[in-house]
Amino acid sequence: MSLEDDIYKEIILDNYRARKNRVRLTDADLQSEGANPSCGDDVELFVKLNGETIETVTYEGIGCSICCASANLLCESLRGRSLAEAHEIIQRYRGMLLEDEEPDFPDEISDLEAMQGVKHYPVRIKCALLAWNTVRDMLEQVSSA
Amino acid sequence: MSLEDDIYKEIILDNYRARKNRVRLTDADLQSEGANPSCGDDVELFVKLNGETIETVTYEGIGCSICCASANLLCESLRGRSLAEAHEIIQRYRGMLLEDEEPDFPDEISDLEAMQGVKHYPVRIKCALLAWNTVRDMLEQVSSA
Amino acid sequence: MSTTHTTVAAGADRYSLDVARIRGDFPILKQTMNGKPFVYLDNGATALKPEVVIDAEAGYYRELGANIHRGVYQFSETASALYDGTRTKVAGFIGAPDPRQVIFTKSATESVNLIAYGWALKNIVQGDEICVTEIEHHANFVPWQALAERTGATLRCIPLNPADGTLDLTGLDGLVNERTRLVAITAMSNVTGYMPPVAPVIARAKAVGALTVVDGAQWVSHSSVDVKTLDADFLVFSAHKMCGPTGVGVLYGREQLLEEMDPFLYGGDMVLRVRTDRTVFKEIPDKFEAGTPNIAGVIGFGSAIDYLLDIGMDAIHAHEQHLLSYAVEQMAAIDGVVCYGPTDLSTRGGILSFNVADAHPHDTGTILDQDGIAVRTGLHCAHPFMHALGVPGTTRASFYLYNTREEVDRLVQSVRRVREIFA
Amino acid sequence: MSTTHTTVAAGADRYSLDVARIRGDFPILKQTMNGKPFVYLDNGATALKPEVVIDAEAGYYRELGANIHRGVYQFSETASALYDGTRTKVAGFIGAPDPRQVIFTKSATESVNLIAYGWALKNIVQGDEICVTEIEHHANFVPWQALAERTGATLRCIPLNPADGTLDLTGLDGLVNERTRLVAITAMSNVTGYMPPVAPVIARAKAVGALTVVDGAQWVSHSSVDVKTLDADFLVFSAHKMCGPTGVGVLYGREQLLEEMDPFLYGGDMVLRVRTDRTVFKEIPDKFEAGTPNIAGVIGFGSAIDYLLDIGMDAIHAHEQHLLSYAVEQMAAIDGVVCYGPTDLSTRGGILSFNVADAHPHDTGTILDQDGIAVRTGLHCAHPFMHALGVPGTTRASFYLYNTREEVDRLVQSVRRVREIFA
Ligand SMILES: Cc1ncc(COP(=O)(O)O)c(C=O)c1O
Ligand SMILES: Cc1ncc(COP(=O)(O)O)c(C=O)c1O
Repeated sequence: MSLEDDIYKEIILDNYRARKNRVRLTDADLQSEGANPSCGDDVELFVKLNGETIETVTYEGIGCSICCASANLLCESLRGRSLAEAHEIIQRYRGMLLEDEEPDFPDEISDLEAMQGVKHYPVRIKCALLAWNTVRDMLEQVSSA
Repeated sequence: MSLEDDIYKEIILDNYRARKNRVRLTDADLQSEGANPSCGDDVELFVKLNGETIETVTYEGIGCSICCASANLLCESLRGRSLAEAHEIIQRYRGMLLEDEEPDFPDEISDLEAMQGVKHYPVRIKCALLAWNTVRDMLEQVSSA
Repeated sequence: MSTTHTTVAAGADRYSLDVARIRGDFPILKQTMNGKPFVYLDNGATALKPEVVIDAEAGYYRELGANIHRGVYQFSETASALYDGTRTKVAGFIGAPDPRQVIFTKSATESVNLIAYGWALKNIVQGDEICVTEIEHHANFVPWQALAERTGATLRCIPLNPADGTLDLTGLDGLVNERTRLVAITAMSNVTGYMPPVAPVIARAKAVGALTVVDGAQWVSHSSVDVKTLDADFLVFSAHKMCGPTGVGVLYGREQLLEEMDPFLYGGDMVLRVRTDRTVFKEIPDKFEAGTPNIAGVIGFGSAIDYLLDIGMDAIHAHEQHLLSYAVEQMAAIDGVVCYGPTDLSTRGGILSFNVADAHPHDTGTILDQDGIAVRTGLHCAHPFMHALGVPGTTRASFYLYNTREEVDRLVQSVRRVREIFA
Repeated sequence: MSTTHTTVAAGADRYSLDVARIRGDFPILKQTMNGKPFVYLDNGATALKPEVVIDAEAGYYRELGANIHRGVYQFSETASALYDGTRTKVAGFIGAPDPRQVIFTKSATESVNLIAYGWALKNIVQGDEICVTEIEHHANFVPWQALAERTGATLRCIPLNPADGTLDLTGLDGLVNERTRLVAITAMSNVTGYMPPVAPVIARAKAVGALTVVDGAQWVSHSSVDVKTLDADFLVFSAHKMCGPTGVGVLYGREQLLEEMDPFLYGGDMVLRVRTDRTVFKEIPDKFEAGTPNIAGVIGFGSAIDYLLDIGMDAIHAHEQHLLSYAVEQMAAIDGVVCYGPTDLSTRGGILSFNVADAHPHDTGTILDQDGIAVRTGLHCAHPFMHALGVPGTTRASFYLYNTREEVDRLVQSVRRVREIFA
């Protein structure tokens, strides 16, 4: 178990540095902020819907590599999905980190599996979940509305 | 060192039981209350002056044997004394208990020496001093007035 | 007399606990005091600590050392997990639905004050009433008295029935009425071990919409407790009276109430976001735990709970009742000894307050001390109670899981000596 | 570069302390973390405890066990003497004229809140002003912010000068003016170790008749302190940051002020006489110490003070300064590392906050953790400070008497690894 193999691998660092999804949506339908006060992670998520479909997701804020990489992966993975698909992906992602479930994502978003190594660093799991929990709560509001 | 030799000797128990000085003076010149909250000792002292002389001292209240015996001995020892003499006796009494000084009281009040054994029971020293500290503070007020 | 004595002595076999083994867990029981084997009968003041608790505290300092909820490094994470693990244990111990309902304070006393400042100061106004009882420990009396004074509320007091040592509930409906906002009552007196009927008092409080604060400082350490059955809004107690370290108290509260309350202490670790112009607080329980807590103490408390659960609270209670009835019987045989509290021992925990004829409690205490026996003497932080009893204090022997019949015998022997000296 | 490096390395001989011997006193320093020898650089959060302190706490439980200020028996008396003995030691440690000016709380955080509830809540009204600084720890910020909100007072803030990391005192006379009732300032920042000039701030406060609260949580553990020279009304600090147990804080106060103040927590042990209609409180310090205190913790704190005094606070301070300048120099040599705080190291205690280029502090912390090094990362309970600095957090290494140059080397080496990963 080495840091570079587990969490600081290329794919995570690339997603950490990516800027494309790191933008404020001015016409977002949903918008919500999540924070981990113990480490200072603080992200805001923006979702634009088109009926039952997520047209786009972006984020803004400050956070560590795990937090930002996971947010970027989230944006990439949920864009264009139906609410039901998004719900399913979020569930699998959480299961991978919290329940030790084998990840089993569609090929086009198999990059998500890169986050699996975070499991070995219990302190960092909450970083990997911050954006995902925030978006889950946002989408739940639409479903229940 | 046995309890009966040190503190529960006849002379102390007699002074504890004595009722003569245990009375409220309605025409007291000085009157003051002292309390040891940790054990519940609570005594009130009454002093009647005649010029520079203590005509009489009495006490009332509740307290343990050491507290009451010492209060009774106080009343017996200070009655009829000048303020200066009283001051001197109080000093010696405190010195005996606090500074390990050899007691050296006038013959007629040598009963005070019975209190010496309390020294070996540090918790009880404050019982033996309650009435005496209260009366000292009362008399200081007259002297300084 | 001798018959009774024999019968009871045979009862030693009926110990509900393996007391010999338990005594081995408490290093202090090997001490002597004033040259005599140490007999500790001051459990109402604080309980002794088993080796496992002492080791848990020391172990934190020796192996982790770190502050909690702050570091990303392993030792800090482990310490945080142990600290929060105690919260879960405490919740389990008292049957709280959610660990977030367990707030760590420094003492039962602080817990009561937290309610007073965090809820009552904001919600109680002039003309309101607060109801307490005459048998409260100062910790559940003075904060309410002070609050009443500060807010202009009226303090009412459920009286003692001095004849039988119970609470007199005949006037309950008047004392707890539609103006009453809060009712504070102990579940077990620290003076007589009396466990008053809290159920009707809580029921009446609920009927008029008043909050209820139950002082469990004595009760929780000596009985099986279930807060769902109790159905009070708040329960307070202290770790040190239940084999845990000093400096740790608990406030249990109804979830919604805790969430609605203002914070009490402000500072680090209880805020989500602070700017110079506004601050967002964390959720419960963090909202109420500002600053570095007593980490070692809380971790040690976790071990104390494991220890007590392992032995069983019902067995501990039964053991204390056994010792209490033995002691009451023995004391009754000494001429001039007066015991306080209800004669129905089933309504009491293992506490026995008494006086010996002419001897002031302080004198009794000194004589017992010389015999190696630790008891508490005086007013027991319950001045209104003592005032109602009309005594200048009592001597209090209080039992716990490690006490024995032989220790009661030594107490009785020493009390006989008091009687002789003050004959 | 190599010349400087050699010079400083030779400086190891110049340790003002016998660090090898000191390290032997701290059992935890024999531990490993993540398989590496444990390097503890999180002293700003809490200090490690020497064996003598752990033993003093355990010793109380093993040999005394009793509650204080209550029993007439020997063990209780001895415990009371030890507890109050710590008060005398603390008074001596900070140069307080009278031990009664030392109040034991559970933390520096509680101490600040005690002032807020006991003095400020009664004396501060709408239109009044409270002045704090932008570099405060939340413990000396949020209570005043909350109080201002509750009373309608205005909170003013002495700003940070982000350029050089010092306090900007140019506007002092406006910020502390005739409406100001209280000024709260830290004597040493927990983020940068910066020790701001408190003297002019206290002088200005006195000139306008405002009370002064000095946060000594970092300062008292790292310097020789004399409250007479400081001349503030209140000083607060925590035992756990100075080798003492968790769960013990100190409030030092001006005698007359403490006497005039309302009590804070109400309960047992702080009252002289309680009746259902009125209560008489005890004198200081008892008035402020309701309930069973953290007896074991306070006794252990006494040993911590003896331990620190034996080594000498000036020598400890010199040692930290030595490590700080060595660390600053080493870090400066790493490309992409930014250090915070004044460059004049003589104005700082042994705390170094930094960031490594692209790496978030949390990432830095994880990498250091894997190398066995404990540091703190994040916002350090000082959100306004971090906000003024404009950073999302920092990594903080903080030194104490047992740290070595070799540990600084390991820190530097690990930071280089962070740099590589996030290159
Ligand atoms: C400067 C400063 N003030 C106050 C505190 C609060 O101390 P405690 O958490 O012990 O109450 C701290 C500790 O984090 C601190 O560093
Ligand atoms: C019935 C009761 N309530 C409250 C308290 C206060 O507990 P603590 O001193 O731990 O705050 C005590 C302990 O003395 C008690 O016996």
